[in-house]
Amino acid sequence: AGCADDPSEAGGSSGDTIKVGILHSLSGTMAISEVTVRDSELLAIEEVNAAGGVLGKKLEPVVEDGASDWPTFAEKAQKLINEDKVATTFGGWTSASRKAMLPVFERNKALLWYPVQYEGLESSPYIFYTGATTNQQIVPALDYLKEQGKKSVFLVGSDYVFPRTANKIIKAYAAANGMTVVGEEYTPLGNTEYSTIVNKLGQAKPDVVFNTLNGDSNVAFFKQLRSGGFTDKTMPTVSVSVAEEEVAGIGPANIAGHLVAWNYYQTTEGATNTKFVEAYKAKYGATKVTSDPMEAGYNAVKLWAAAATKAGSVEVEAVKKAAGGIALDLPEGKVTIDGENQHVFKTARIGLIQPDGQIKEVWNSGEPVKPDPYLKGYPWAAGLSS
Amino acid sequence: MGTLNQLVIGASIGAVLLLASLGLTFTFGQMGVINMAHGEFIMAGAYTAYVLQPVFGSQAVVVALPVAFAVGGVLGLILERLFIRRFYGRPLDTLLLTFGLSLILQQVARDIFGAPNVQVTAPGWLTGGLDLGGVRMPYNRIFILVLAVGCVVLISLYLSKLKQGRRMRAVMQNRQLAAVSGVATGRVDQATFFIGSGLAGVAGVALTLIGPVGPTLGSAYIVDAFLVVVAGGLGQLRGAVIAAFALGVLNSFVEFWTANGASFAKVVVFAVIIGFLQFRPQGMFVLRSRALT
Amino acid sequence: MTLTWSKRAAFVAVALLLFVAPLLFTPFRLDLLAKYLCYAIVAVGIALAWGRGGMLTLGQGVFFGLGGYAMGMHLKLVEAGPGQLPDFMSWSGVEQLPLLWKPFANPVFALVMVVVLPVTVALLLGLLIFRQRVRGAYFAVLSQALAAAFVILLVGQQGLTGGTNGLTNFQLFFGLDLYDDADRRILYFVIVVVLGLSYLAVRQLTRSRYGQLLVAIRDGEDRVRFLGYDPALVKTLAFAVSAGLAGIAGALFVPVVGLLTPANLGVIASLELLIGVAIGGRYSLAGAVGGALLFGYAKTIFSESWPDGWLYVQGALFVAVMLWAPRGLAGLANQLRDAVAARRRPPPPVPVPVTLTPEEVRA
Amino acid sequence: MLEVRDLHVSYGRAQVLFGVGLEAPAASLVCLMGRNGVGKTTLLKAVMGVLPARSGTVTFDGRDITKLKVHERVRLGLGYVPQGHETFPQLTVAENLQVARETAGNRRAGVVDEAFDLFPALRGLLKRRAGFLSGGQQQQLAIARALVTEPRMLLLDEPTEGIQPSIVLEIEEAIRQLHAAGLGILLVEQYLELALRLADRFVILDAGEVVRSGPADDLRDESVRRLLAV
Amino acid sequence: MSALLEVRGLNVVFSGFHAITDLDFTLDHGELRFLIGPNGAGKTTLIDVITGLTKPASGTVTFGGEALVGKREFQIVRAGVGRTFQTSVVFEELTVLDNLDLAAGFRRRMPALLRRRHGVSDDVASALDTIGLGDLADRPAGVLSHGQRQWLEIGMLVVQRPRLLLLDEPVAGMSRDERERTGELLQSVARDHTVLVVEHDMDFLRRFASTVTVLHEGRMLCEGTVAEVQADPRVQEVYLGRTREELDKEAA
Ligand SMILES: Nc1ncnc2c1ncn2[C@@H]1O[C@H](COP(=O)(O)OP(=O)(O)OP(=O)(O)O)[C@@H](O)[C@H]1O
Ligand SMILES: Nc1ncnc2c1ncn2[C@@H]1O[C@H](COP(=O)(O)OP(=O)(O)OP(=O)(O)O)[C@@H](O)[C@H]1O
Ligand SMILES: NC(N)=O
Ligand SMILES: [Mg+2]
Ligand SMILES: [Mg+2]
Repeated sequence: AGCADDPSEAGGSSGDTIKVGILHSLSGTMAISEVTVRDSELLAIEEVNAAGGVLGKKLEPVVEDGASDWPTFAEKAQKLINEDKVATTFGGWTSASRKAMLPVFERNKALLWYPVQYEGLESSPYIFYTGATTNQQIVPALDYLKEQGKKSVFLVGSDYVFPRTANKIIKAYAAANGMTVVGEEYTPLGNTEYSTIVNKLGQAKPDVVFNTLNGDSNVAFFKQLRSGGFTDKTMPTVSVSVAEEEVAGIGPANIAGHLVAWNYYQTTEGATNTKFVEAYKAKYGATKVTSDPMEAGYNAVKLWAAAATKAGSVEVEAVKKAAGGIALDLPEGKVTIDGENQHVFKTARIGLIQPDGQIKEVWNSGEPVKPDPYLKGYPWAAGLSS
Repeated sequence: MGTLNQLVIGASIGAVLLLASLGLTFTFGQMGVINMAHGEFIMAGAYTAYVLQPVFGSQAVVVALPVAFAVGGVLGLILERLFIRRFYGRPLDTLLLTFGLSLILQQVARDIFGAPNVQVTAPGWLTGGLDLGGVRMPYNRIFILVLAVGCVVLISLYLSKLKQGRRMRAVMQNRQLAAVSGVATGRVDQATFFIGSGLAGVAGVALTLIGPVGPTLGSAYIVDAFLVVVAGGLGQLRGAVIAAFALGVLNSFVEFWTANGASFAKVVVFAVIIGFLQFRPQGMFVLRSRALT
Repeated sequence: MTLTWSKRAAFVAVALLLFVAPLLFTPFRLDLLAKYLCYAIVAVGIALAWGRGGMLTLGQGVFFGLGGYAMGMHLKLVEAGPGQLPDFMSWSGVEQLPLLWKPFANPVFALVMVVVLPVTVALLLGLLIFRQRVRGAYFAVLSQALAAAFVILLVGQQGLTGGTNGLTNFQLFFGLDLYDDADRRILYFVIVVVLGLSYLAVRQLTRSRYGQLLVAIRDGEDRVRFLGYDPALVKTLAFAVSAGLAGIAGALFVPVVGLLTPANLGVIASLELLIGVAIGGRYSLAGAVGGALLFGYAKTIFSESWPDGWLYVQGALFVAVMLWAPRGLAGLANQLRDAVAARRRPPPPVPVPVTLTPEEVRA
Repeated sequence: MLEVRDLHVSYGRAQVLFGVGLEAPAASLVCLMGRNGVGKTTLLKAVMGVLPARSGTVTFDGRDITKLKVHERVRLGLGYVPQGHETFPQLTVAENLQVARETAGNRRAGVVDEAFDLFPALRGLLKRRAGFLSGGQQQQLAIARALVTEPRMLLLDEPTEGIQPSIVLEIEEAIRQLHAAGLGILLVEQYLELALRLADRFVILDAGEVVRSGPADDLRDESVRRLLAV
Repeated sequence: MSALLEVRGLNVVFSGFHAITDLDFTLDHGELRFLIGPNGAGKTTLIDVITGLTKPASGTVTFGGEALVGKREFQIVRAGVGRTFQTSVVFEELTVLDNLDLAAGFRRRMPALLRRRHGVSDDVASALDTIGLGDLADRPAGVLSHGQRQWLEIGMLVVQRPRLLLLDEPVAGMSRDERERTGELLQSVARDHTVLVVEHDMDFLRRFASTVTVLHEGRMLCEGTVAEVQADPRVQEVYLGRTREELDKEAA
């Protein structure tokens, strides 16, 4: 048996196609979110192929199901690398799945493109992060809240690494910026009973709730917040994992008027986005919506294709080297890869949920923010990345 | 004030648990079928409300109650006819069988309705809540509570007053004797499974008011639902009612008094149940018999 | 006599096959096989507790996890190096190594705990539960709730357990380099040997008088009481043995898979451990082992070749097995023999020994 | 009325009945005899449809009922008291009887009272759960349950087992009366004397085959009795 | 001091129903005692109390100087009390032989338990012979008929060598010859054991009993020889009924 099968040699480009891996949860609790990302990645691949492919070869997606189960993500990643010899992989949503895949990619010196906003404090040489890191989403959101005069914050999150780390950052920010954290609650992923937390919110009466719940739980949380008698006026919230897709599931009536923080909305202006939304609806149905993680997944495919083209090879080290500085016009605007930490420059956007389920931008950072996963540029965050 | 509120919240959590587990007192409690697909019948009920929405608008939830009962019931009936009837007396085998079916049903839902959550709009009269001097009970929770109590009343009437109910209990206790007493056991099995599964459908409609509607909706409730039925004493309606509300209140208080409570509450509830079974090994309500096993 | 002969031959054949497997498989496939073999070790225990003792444990993942975490904690500490914190602790804001972790730096302690932790929990739980004559469906549901509660506990203590991420990222396993394929092959052989020993030990147990006692308790617990035995004790013992095996399997799983998360021991994972046994045949140890391997393999293959719809296939597999081979594949042979014996008409449903009568479910 | 022809029955691989034939004319009382384990219970179960017949036919009232479901046979008029005091353990005594009365098609309210006349002890137990009754009480209930279905032909599998002597006498009397009133009876009974007093005809099974049958008087024959000895 | 079993002031109440009331009952060493009484008199309940299956509301049960109430079932068996059940329960998956072996084995220590059964111990072999199931020794007990199961149960009891045997209707469902054989077996067992038999079969009683205790509605009705008891009008009234001869006489 060959332990010499260095995937970078095979490079997934044998024959006249290039295999690329797509690894998301198609079953289990996370399927709700991740299936749409897979769809947008497949759309991007289709577009790349229509434009002639990469280095004259068509991309051939190999889709695997991570099944909302982190070890399965690791196993399937290994399979894509060792058996299918894919040139690169696009995949993951939860940070837990990324943490599970990370050693696999590092050990095999293979590439992963991870498309979801996350908690930062990480920079693997074998991962490209096309979603926001904290200084492109959470920190701007906090700045915005501070500007709005919000003084007390209640933290509600799912119980795993992203919300816990995000909240750690929020607490550090609050301490340095004269805000107080009046409560912090975690519920298991998939939890759907929020009446007690709603009761606690009612007692704590915070100026704003910072919501890092992920997946299904958001639906239950907002429905129960609403029927608990709270509106966007009496209990404003800002969410960092609620996008158009989730709004549809929650029911716009239950969440309209609340804030979210992302880098992209379906309503984001620009010809590229109009084309993206149209193409997506044409492929998957007119009632479908697009969202930030979907866009980031779409971007990932485009960015990798550009890097490989520039490198003249799909070989991992070559792509990595070529990637730095690549800038594309993508649905959210101009996106540039930061060669140093393999994150991308992204424009931060605060949005207000509309009664029709769309999200209206109410603030943006003006220009793409340089990614700073370790928050080195923020003095208040000095103690965080120990 | 918070404490009083928690009592109300506990009752409403209890009502949800009860509704989710009522059907199991039939299929599990009476028939001994460990139906892991029960959760998927709940899901089917929820999607029924979703499907009716374009026609009935926000009143879909009300229209959906009887329809979901029928949908759940028919699904259950199909399951019973095709599979379960070969498995009476082998509850543990039904567990594996129905687990397989629940995987399939989830995937079916995903293929029909898509993986993302859908939403069901609550009727206007269910938004808002009742303020009882600072204690707030959302109308939709009151609705669920009333629904659960209504179902319990109907079921207990069925079981104790109607000959169909008596027949059902007879079949479950001694199938062969029931047959030689002239009971068409197959028909009774179908009726029992229909009702149990139908109740799951009703529960599904109610759950659309408070939580997500997606392919995995049911699996979120299944473990708790079984726990309620067991803690109540299998097949004991009274026990299930008490167990559901006790667990609901316990849950809400643990969650209230501990930081990071939601995680902790389940653990405490489990410990309490183990402790409780030390005193009452066969659930809250015990059906003893002199027979040896 | 011939039967034992052919069985022995089969055992040898399977053992040989397992030993030449590294020559046949790519390292990736060999890893998968090693993982299935870990499940097979659990299956041996389940066949004892469930097949023989009638204890349908829907929470076997808990013991798997206890063993796995004991091992994982040790490996994590080795990884971090002396005096250092495991990676997830630093990102969870833990600044000092928790007391609970300290002894696991010692490899001997960790190895002992791999068995002692699950066995102790099983003993305690078994005595509490079986003494109260909780059995059948009650036991099944309780053990399922145990798995659910355990997962939530682990997830809720991120600083201590890694939360839902679990423990990931190990390179060294008692001197073996887990990034090296040759070393991984050694690990594979270790697992094969452990499985073989487990199989033989449990086989001896089931054939002993104790094994018969266990079957007797399964079929008539109250009656056994009146024969002068304490069924609670007998059952607890079998339960503890199965827990110990699950613990060992969990400990081996960690280096093979390279991570351990609460999802590996939750309700679904526990059910899947059981389903392998059901597919193979719970009344036969060899069947249970085969079933676990087959189930693991099937799950991988289905999900690889049909990622969008593999749940259909997997679900259909359970249904088919339960419908046509209720005693598992191992029982299928007997069923076929019966069918041939009754040439003219399909035989009446074979009275399958039930672990539970409907009566028992209620009473 | 009841006719069994060339009946073969097996449990899985183990065949128990090998071509049994039997005839119970209307209003006759046939006693089915044989040592332990020869297949008496098996035969009754096959007649009721509780066990499937591998081959052979069962005819009732000139109608082939071999393929009918159990409850259909009951509704045609077959009644059965299984061996070993079978009841619905969690139902009360009253409910036990009610279930049988409601399902057999007949709605005559008097049947339950008639059963109580035969077993007056049951009256005082109406509200008790059957599973808590003593063995003999359960057996009384079991017979009453079968009578309430108003059969035209009654299959009794060791009905007096576990019942106190005075009530055994009453059961004997009741069987005599029911028989006199035209009820056909197929009786499995270990008390030879009782059988002798009641039966018109007898059938002796051995190892799953009929080895002897004839009028009741033949039972006094020594060669017949030897068939029953161990 | 020769009493082996002493029941004093026993009361058993099931949710308000008094199954046994103020019962005093004594068994001496080596006795073969019959216990009769109407259906529901409390005979099985008395055995249930002695063997720990039912907890009494009040009263004591002393066996060889040891108090039994409050002990767990298997401890009572270990103290030397064995019983059969009105409805026989055998282990259907185990062979007849293994059923007997299991019954014989409760005194074995763990190491012996963990070994396989090799051969057949003398006790088991003789019990197998006694109960006449030699042909079926290697068949699973599940295939036994009703009567065969009764035999197996008696065999399982005998191999346990208890000091006190409690038999609940051991000959129900047996043919006359089999009853005869069982009676003889009981007599031989009673030579070195104490035996309490519950039976409704009066022929059997007349043939094998010496002392008889009669229970009625949870109380002791009378105690005496078979003849005494049979002659007692109260016993005739509540239990025996009028025999055929008497009825015939009456009719005449
Ligand atoms: N479930 C079963 N599986 C296999 N064999 C069985 C089963 N039940 C009964 N048998 C076998 O069938 C034969 C006939 O049993 P059956 O119960 O009909 O006897 P019986 O004549 O009624 O005896 P008894 O007088 O003891 O009640 C017995 O030898 C028994 O071994
Ligand atoms: N667990 C119980 N709950 C309620 N009543 C019970 C219970 N056990 C026994 N009884 C009642 O107690 C009385 C005595 O029952 P027991 O079984 O001791 O009678 P028995 O003398 O053995 O009668 P038989 O000769 O019919 O076997 C009966 O009336 C019975 O219904
Ligand atoms: N990165 C997240 N949302 O888990
Ligand atoms: Mg019989
Ligand atoms: Mg009795």
